[in-house]
Amino acid sequence: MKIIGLIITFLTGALLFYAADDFPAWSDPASPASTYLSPHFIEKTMEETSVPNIVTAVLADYRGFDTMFETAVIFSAGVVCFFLLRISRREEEEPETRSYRHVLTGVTIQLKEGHKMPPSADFERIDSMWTPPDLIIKTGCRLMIPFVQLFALYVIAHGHHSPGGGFQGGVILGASFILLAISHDPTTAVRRTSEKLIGILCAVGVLIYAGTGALCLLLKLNFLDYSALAGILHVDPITARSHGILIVEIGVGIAVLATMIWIYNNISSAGRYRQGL
Amino acid sequence: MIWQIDLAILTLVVVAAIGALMVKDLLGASVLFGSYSFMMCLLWSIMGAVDVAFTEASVGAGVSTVLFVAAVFRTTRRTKD
Amino acid sequence: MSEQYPALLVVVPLLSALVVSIAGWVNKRLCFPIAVAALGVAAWSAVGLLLRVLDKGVIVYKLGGWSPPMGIAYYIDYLNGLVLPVVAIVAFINLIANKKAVEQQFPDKIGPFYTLYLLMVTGLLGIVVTGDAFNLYVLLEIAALTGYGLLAMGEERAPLATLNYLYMGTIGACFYLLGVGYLYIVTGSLNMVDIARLLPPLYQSKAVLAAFIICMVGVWLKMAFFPLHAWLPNAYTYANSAASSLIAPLVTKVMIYVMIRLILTVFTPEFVFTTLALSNAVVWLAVIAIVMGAVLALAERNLKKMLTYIVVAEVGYMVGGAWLGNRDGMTGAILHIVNDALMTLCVFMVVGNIVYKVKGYAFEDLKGLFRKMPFTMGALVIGAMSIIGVPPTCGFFSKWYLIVGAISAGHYGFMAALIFSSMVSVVLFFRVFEICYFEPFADHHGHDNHPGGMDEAPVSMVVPLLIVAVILILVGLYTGDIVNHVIQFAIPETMV
Amino acid sequence: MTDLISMVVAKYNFWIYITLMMIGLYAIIAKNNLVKKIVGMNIFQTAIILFYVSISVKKGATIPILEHGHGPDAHHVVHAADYINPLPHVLMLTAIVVGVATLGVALALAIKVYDNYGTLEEDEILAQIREK
Repeated sequence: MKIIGLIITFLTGALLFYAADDFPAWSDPASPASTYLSPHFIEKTMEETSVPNIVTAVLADYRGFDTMFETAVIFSAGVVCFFLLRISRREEEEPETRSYRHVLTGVTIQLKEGHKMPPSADFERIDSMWTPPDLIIKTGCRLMIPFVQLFALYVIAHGHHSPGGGFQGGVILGASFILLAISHDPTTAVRRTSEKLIGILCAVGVLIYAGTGALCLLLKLNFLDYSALAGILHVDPITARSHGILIVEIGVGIAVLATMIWIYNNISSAGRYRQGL
Repeated sequence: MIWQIDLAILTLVVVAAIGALMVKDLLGASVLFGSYSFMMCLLWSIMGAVDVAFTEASVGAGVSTVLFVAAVFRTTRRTKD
Repeated sequence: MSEQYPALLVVVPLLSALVVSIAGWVNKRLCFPIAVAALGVAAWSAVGLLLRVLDKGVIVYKLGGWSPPMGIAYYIDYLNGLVLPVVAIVAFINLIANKKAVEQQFPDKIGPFYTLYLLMVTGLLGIVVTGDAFNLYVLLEIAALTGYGLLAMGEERAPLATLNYLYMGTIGACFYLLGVGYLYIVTGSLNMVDIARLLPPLYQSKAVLAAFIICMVGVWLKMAFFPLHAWLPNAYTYANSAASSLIAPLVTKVMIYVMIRLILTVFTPEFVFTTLALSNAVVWLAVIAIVMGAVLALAERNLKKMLTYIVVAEVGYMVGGAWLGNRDGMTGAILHIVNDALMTLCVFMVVGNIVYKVKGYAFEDLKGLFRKMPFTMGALVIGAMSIIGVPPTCGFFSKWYLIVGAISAGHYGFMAALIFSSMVSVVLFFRVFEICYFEPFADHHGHDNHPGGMDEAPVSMVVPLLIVAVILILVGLYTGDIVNHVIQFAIPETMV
Repeated sequence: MTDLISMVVAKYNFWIYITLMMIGLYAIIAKNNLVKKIVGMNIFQTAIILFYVSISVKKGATIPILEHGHGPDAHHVVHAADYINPLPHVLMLTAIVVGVATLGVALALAIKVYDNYGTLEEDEILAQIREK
């Protein structure tokens, strides 16, 4: 297998080296890629969409259809992880001993097979491999998380003027929840963002995006033609495009936030949702 | 663009990539992969692709690495190659 | 509303996938009706589009209102006008037929299953309808990712087989992306029609040659064309039946559509068949694909795996036909996309019914099935006749065009391979029929009350299957119309 | 010799991308461990992203965010030569997202494989399958 791999790799490499010979010189301003489509984007973006960050404008407007499917890709990854890994309560095999933790004191107890703790707010069920989270890490992360989230919201909201946008902001926001799950334990994180909420938020995020597009369709323009929203938002069509981009960026942010948490929860607990990383 | 930094990072990218594949420990591989992603992110920000670099910093070096570590935690660190 | 059909076609399944996903958390029983309604609308718009294309010619739909090289546009011409209804209808019929099987296999995960199903159909329809090279990549990944999810839920070996598929599929998609990058660096455009306009002065460029080869290898990986087919049989065999009867008919066929689209529209036949001298070599590869597929199918003692090798052989038919470089071969290849999607659907649905009732698909599970499941086996006979190429069924006609194409290209090896594969198919299916007909039903599961009696799959599974069987014959009878009114215009006139 | 050096220097980004791609491709094909293959797959994808980003670079140009003000000079003329080509960046944002989505699915599958066989080494898994 190693030899076959080497042969294939070198064949591919040789083909690519051979072809790279014909490329226009690197960073050449006169290359076709820099002279054919991009000047239009650079020069016209401001007057056509009034968004200074050209990448955001092209991402969410000129090629907004790609981005909608990009969001759908991440959504489907979340659904696939859930579909593959999540173990429903019925299928789960019972361990011999059940472990419980007293929430206030952190004392853990184990009960032999067949014994169940009556449901109570003071005790919660944990895995046998549970370790108490470290106080310093816990406090440190608790202090960091609000700032991380604030930054994430800034990134989403300021995507028109600076690098960033719905996707990056959504990932950072999702990362803050993942940080919570790592520093405390997944049960704490799941209690704050329940599985059902996450699952629905994923779909809602993409739905905001696709729904905006469909709304344009209902307003008698083409799919994702945000200028159709001018009538609803009471602005001129150019500003409507800028607002349309913001709306879909928020949708992307919600979808990505929820999906990142969803994927992490499923992978780190292998679908059991009790204990993880 | 400062070519010395550029060259240094390009070398580090290749080193990190090879390291991630050579190291005989999956946790080490995931951490090296995180550093590879971060080097890549620096490279792109040098090239002026700020949005791409930002995304790679949050996705590649951030969430991907966490996902790797989580998966390794759920499976095993052992690897033969 | 009819000018919005191109958007509806893709957007309705996408929106409904999201709604189904939410409905899965609220009330599981809502999922199936929403999915059926959505795919119904999609199938309706696909047929509507085909009729509009027949009526008015090529349709261009600008997404976001931006005109083509700037924004993304949909181009619907005769080629994808024909493939779209096939994809939509196959997905629709399979959805209805598998309601019971899905409830049996994933009682807890009905919502996610239908979500993935709809997203997969969205991806496939989008691949077929789009006119933008990069948009195609994104949709390719949607179809692939959801496909991995659907295929991995199956037997014990399914996750490993799917993981191998994932590696190969990712390499394939990345190669395609790389090829598009090469085209972008030399032309500066991503729109297929625009690239085709800019390419002719660059035909001698090494970068264009490399772009073409890389794109082709990527697409071949995805369609499991012979030396790159290793992932397919296991991935399809161990999957659950509802997923494999969606994915086996559609994914490989849609990838063949992509290949034909790249040859006909992006790189143009002049470049592929005149400037490059590759076509002979590729046809020989196709010959090996057909022969190897047939031989490997012979070695299997397992109905579903045997069928997956037949899929590999059929990919060889279409690649070979498309690369013969003449009109008849291309006609045969395009016609075979339609026919093969339908007949693969038919046989895989039969397997689905058998799995539903007998819980197995090895040859020893099939004993006495003619008595037990007469309608299902009747459909298998028609499907098998179509795969073999017996006249009233559609498989005969596409094979006829392929053979005519092979003769006029002077490629007798390909012709011999086609005939050889037909003969092997005869052996394959009669071996199955023999077991099903003559050997008595083996009661090895021990919970069957009427060993000799009829125990057919539920009506909701049998009726769609019989409809597919009838469609197989109808398409065969109307082949002349399809070729004269649609396919003839799909192939550029420069190709003779 | 100077020709060769100048050629290498002129396009060294392309050489690096090809090297990384070869590393990734080799890892997917030849590595035995399933997670290592996933690492290789990601390196392969990032290499292609590097290629696209390299296309976008333009000498003497700055990042593709327009300078803008709200004062009297708010509507100054924008010259295409002053800004880097934004289109590849857009495409690659999408590709990065696709990459992380694929990564998530691949890791989920790897966990499922581990649950079934108790190992991530391909040869050990195949040996287990053969035994059955």
